[in-house]
Amino acid sequence: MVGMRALVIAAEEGGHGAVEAGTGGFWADTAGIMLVLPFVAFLLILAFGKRLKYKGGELAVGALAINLLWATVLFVLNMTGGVLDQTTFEIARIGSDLVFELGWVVDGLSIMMYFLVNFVGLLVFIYALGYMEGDVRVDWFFAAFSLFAGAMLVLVGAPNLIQMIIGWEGVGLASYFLIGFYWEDLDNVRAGNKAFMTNKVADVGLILGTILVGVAIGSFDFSELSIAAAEHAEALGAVAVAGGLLLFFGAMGKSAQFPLHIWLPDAMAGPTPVSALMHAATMVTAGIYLMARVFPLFQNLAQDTRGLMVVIGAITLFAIGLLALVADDIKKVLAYSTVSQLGYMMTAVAAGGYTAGLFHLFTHAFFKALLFLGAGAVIHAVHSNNMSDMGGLRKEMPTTYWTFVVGSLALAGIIPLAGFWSKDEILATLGHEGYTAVMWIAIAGAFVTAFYMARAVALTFHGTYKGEGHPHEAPRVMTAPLVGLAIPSIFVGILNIPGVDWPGIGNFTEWLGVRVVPMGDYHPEGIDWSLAAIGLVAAGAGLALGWLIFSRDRATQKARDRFEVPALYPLLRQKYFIDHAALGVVGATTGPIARFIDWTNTYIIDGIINLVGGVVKALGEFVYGTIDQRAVDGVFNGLSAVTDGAGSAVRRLQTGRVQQYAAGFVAGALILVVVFVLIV
Amino acid sequence: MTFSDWIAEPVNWVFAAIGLAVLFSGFRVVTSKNVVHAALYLVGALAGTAGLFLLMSAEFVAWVLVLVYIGAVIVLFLFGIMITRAPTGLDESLSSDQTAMPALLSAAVFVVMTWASIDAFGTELLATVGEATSTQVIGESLLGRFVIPFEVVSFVLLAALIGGITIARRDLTPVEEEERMSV
Amino acid sequence: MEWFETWGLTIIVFLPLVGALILGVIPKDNEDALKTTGLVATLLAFLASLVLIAQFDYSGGVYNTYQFEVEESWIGAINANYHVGVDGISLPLLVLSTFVVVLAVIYSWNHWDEPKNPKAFLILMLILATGMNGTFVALDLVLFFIFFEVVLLPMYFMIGIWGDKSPRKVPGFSKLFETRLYAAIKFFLFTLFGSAFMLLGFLALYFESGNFGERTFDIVELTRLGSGGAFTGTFAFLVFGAMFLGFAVKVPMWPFHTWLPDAHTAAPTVGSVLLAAILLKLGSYGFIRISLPILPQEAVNWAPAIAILAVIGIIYGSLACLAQTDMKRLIAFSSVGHMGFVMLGIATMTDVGINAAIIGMVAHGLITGLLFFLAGSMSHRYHTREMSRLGGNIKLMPVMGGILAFTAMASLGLPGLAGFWGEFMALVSAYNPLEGLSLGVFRTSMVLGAVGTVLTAGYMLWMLQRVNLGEPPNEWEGHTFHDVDRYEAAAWVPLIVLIVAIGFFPKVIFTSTTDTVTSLVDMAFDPEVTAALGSLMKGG
Amino acid sequence: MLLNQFLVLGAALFAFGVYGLLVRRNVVLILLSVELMLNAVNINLIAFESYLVSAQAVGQVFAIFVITVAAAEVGIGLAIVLMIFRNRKSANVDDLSLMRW
Repeated sequence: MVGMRALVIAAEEGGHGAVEAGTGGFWADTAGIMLVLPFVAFLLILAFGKRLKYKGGELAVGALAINLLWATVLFVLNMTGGVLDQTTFEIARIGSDLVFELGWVVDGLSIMMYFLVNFVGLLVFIYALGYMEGDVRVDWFFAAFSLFAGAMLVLVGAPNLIQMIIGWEGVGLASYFLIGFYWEDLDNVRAGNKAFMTNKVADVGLILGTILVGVAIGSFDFSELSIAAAEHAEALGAVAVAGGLLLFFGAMGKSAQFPLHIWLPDAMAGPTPVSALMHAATMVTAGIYLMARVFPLFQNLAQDTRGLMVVIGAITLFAIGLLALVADDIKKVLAYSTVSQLGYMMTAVAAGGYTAGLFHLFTHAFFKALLFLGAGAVIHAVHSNNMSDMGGLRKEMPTTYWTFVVGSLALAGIIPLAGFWSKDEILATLGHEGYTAVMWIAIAGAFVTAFYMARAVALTFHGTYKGEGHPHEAPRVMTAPLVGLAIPSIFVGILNIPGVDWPGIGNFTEWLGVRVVPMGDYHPEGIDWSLAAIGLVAAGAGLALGWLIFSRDRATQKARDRFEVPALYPLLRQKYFIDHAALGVVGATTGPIARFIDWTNTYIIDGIINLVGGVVKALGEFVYGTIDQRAVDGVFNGLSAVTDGAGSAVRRLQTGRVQQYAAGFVAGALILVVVFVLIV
Repeated sequence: MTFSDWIAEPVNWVFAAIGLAVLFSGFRVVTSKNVVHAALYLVGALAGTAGLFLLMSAEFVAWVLVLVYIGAVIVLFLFGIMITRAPTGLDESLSSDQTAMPALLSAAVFVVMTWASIDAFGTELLATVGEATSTQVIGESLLGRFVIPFEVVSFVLLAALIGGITIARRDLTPVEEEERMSV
Repeated sequence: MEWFETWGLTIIVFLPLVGALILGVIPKDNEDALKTTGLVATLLAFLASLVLIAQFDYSGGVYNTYQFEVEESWIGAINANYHVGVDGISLPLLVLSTFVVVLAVIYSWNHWDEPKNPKAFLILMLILATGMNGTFVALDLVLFFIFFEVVLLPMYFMIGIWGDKSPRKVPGFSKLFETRLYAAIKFFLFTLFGSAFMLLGFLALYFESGNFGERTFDIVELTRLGSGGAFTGTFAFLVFGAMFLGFAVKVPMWPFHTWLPDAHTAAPTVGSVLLAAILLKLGSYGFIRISLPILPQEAVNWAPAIAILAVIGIIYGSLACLAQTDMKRLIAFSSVGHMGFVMLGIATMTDVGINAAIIGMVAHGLITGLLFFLAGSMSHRYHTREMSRLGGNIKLMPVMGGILAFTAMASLGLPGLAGFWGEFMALVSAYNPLEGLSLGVFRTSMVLGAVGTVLTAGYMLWMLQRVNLGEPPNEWEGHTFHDVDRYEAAAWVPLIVLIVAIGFFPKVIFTSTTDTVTSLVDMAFDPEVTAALGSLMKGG
Repeated sequence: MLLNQFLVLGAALFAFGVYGLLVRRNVVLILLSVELMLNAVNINLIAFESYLVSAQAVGQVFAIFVITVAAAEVGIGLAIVLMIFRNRKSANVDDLSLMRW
């Protein structure tokens, strides 16, 4: 059953012109297989995983490999001609107007995500074959991992908000399993709980937003939503503000926007491949994806309403980015970095840069997955997460080193790597839409980004080795995915150089443009070289400064001390007096700010959550202990005590207890007789 | 119908005599301080009732009452009294001291029922005085229309029989059991 | 299968009772024969209900028409009839009831709580089954009431005899009570208290119906009268209130819920399961089947109050869960919250809300039933339900731990599992309640209800953390635990499958309910339909 | 003869029975009181029969049923009394507080 109710309006701005609804043929009609296969793998692994050679890893990889075939074909079809299709089947119908459907939508946006999830997912899965070898419960790992990918694909393929919610929470569930993968340690379990609960809080926004929007429009379908937003913008005004903000709140949770980002660093408790997949292609991108899906709703919002979202994105991208400067755990550096990059995407989408935000999502997925996998390889080698236990690994682990450098440069936004193009487009969009201040914050964020990546590279791969044992390069099954991700990290940026149309395939903007409604977003016509230069200078300065400070061992030690506990090591400070001057500028400014942010993060935001948790718990104790057990129950116990007492009093009238009952019986019968015979 | 009309009929004299006797016996059943006397007063009340049945031309039921109740049930009662060694002489403790509440209740029962029947039937007369219902009719009715209740009741009786035996039967102590086996 | 049209429902209702009678003559020590008889009786009833599903006509139609209807004179003097029938609303619940009882029998195959005595226990269970099935098909208030009350006694004995024997301090009393006795009596008194009022309401309806023709207890007839506007004013207010008490205790709604945690905690495993899975639904079903259609105007007046109590129940139940140390008690309190969603759905008086309530009832029956099975099996093995003494369950018993995790997820309303639809649709309906109802009250309810889902997730995760995860406490070192055995598996797998199936394809429930509910709402609350019926009533 | 004269007599007997039921302490005597009440019912049944007159003498048949059931009841009742007496050495209801909560 192909539901094509609202797929008639095709993109006007897209370079392919109007794409007929229902194009895509066999591959689009059967795209649903991508949504199902990982679940099949999940069940099969649960059932037979233990008996297989790779504990089910081969099933997980196999499922995603088949998926990738579909995704690639669709990607190519979309590049060359445009694909637009939607297949749904009804799962419930209440009365005549409330319909729930599941299915899959195949358009530019979802194809991009299908490709991303399956491509990155497949590489991460292959990597995990090596990474998880010999670990506990490998079968369960791959099962949950497949569940993770499957839930994300359900989310991505969602033709309506309902399926979006299903995938959304499915991703949350899988992440709960994977973050708490080593559940023997309750700290990991708590991290999983924290992730799930933070997301659940945000989900209130998603669910209520869904209800508001769905009821107002009369359908949960995205295409209906787009049409309604385009045609009845005025009438939908209030709903768009309330519902849109609620949906945004939901997106804040999944995409770790300030102040709901707190779960994400803790989520590093899971195995590294989980972090890679979670931060690159699944989970955290879901919020951005949701924003993109309901983008038409925001298009007509007032500037100030969107301003709120832009500001939150801006805070996220800068303030959380600073935290990466002080983290010692390499995965936390990357985690804060992810949050910061998500801030870029959110800012861009909220400001109206639909393509810019999504393009950054696209490029970021490759290099962030690359960085995480690289970090995983290092962790695998040195058996520690802390950069203070690393150093000088570039000789032992050349492949990891070089790919990690590629990823870092791409993330820092160095021309011509992928990150440069997408970040530049975000800056251009912000400038064009009038958020100038935010644009400068974003440029400052670029500086910070470059700085902490330089630090991470320096601390991890340069200087001398400080850990124990003799680290070795990871096995080929782990390095191959690194290379596989490094290549797109270098090249995908050119897919969307403003003003450049590649012959026969157009560019990224057009592929996304093949959507159900005309897009009103901004995308630059050509490169604003002055802005690009500013961005490059900021990134370059960050890299240079970071490199300067952290590239040598003595400086490394000094830097860590300076960043973490400045007051405790006066002697050390005296000893490295030369470095002190160089560090002074940066240390005196960024250090305290970062520490302050870290402090607020730990004590205020986390504190509030803990406080709320404690209060809720205390409230629970109070409600249960005092109100329930004493008051409400007390009333009833009191009543029965009264009855009991009254009974003893009445009993004195009669010596025989049986006869007391008999007397009551007679009296009752009498009353009944009086009522029925004489009165009625 | 006035009282003089009523009293003019001889049959009502009979009724008055029997009725008073029944009432007196009934009263004594519940107040007598001697257990055996109470049982015997019940015999009196039942006998009087049988007489009333005859007045109402229900011969068969009247004889059933005499045979079953007076002949069997009362004997059972007397056995019960003997076995439970209830004091056969005067005994103040047979009744409870608090009689006010029960008296009030039973008076209320009487008042309500009387009121209800007078309210409903006033001075309606009985229809069939003088024509005895033939036993044949009752027999046909019992084995015709009411055959299933009849069977059920017989089953109940059987159950009561078995139940009574089971409950009242005393389990022998091991010593007694042994003695019995040896004999 | 012509005969099934007339005999089907009677078979479903009374087959368990026949089974109970047969059990009565099987010697006590022939356990296999006892269990087989019990299983066969319940299984046949379940199969009959499957035939019912197959032969049911799902095309909807006007509300107040029933299928497989039987009407025979029963107590002529008060015009009470043996009138049974099913429609789209009762069908899923009836099937749920026959289904869960089968699973309960299978589960009890080798799980007998002290003092064992399978014969008595099975007999009680079968009587319970008759009462539950009967309540869902009764179309006569007297019949309904009798079935409603038949359920009480077996459950009372189950709790009182097979229940938890530990002593319990009750505030206000100096002596200690045995938990099972306290709980059984509390359960009995609470429910009886409610049903006494309910009976009053029924009687009042009976007498009042005399003003419009012959006095009747017939639900169909009363519905026809009620939707035509026959019962109004103070009379309707009082009657609704009386029935409300009866049903609200059973649901249970805040603040009539305090019997529930005690009863659940004290009851034997199967007792808790049946209590949670079916008995609670009798109350909410009563609202839908009796209160709403017969007194529609009054229902609208009461709706905000019901909604408020429901939401208090949601928040309150969840908060109380956070303070529990006893696993079974936690699950019991969670029922208060979940049934709050059901009642919120009903209170909106919309088709969406009532559909939400029905699927919520079915889902809660499956999920919480399974949770109680699990809690029972675990306390069977650990000999404690104190969560502080548990931990690392998934390490000691991977399969059971896995099922527990799955069920907890289902219980917190994870989308894609059965529990989600009831909660989500209740919220949808609360956003858009029946026209004329206070938007303020209901939309606030919606927000608070959504907050309640977060709390629900909180305590479920907390429970998982304490029971399932982490290292097992030292206490259990060296113990070996038997993981899920085959009887447990046989009882649980069908539940799991259904939870997933309904989660992904809720149509299996809605196919049956949606048309009936829509026509119910149209009939009860659509002014045009009401007016038409009113004139019809006056004409007839 | 009036219908009511029998009904009133029956009511009076019934009331006596109720009184005895409530006031007697000895279980045997309580049973006697119950018999009295049943007897009152029989009077009513017969009276109504001769007032309404049915072809199949329904009232009388019912009276017979009552008598039969009463006999059964006495049998069981006395058996129970016997057993209680054997266990408790008393037939006094005040000593029987098993039904107390």
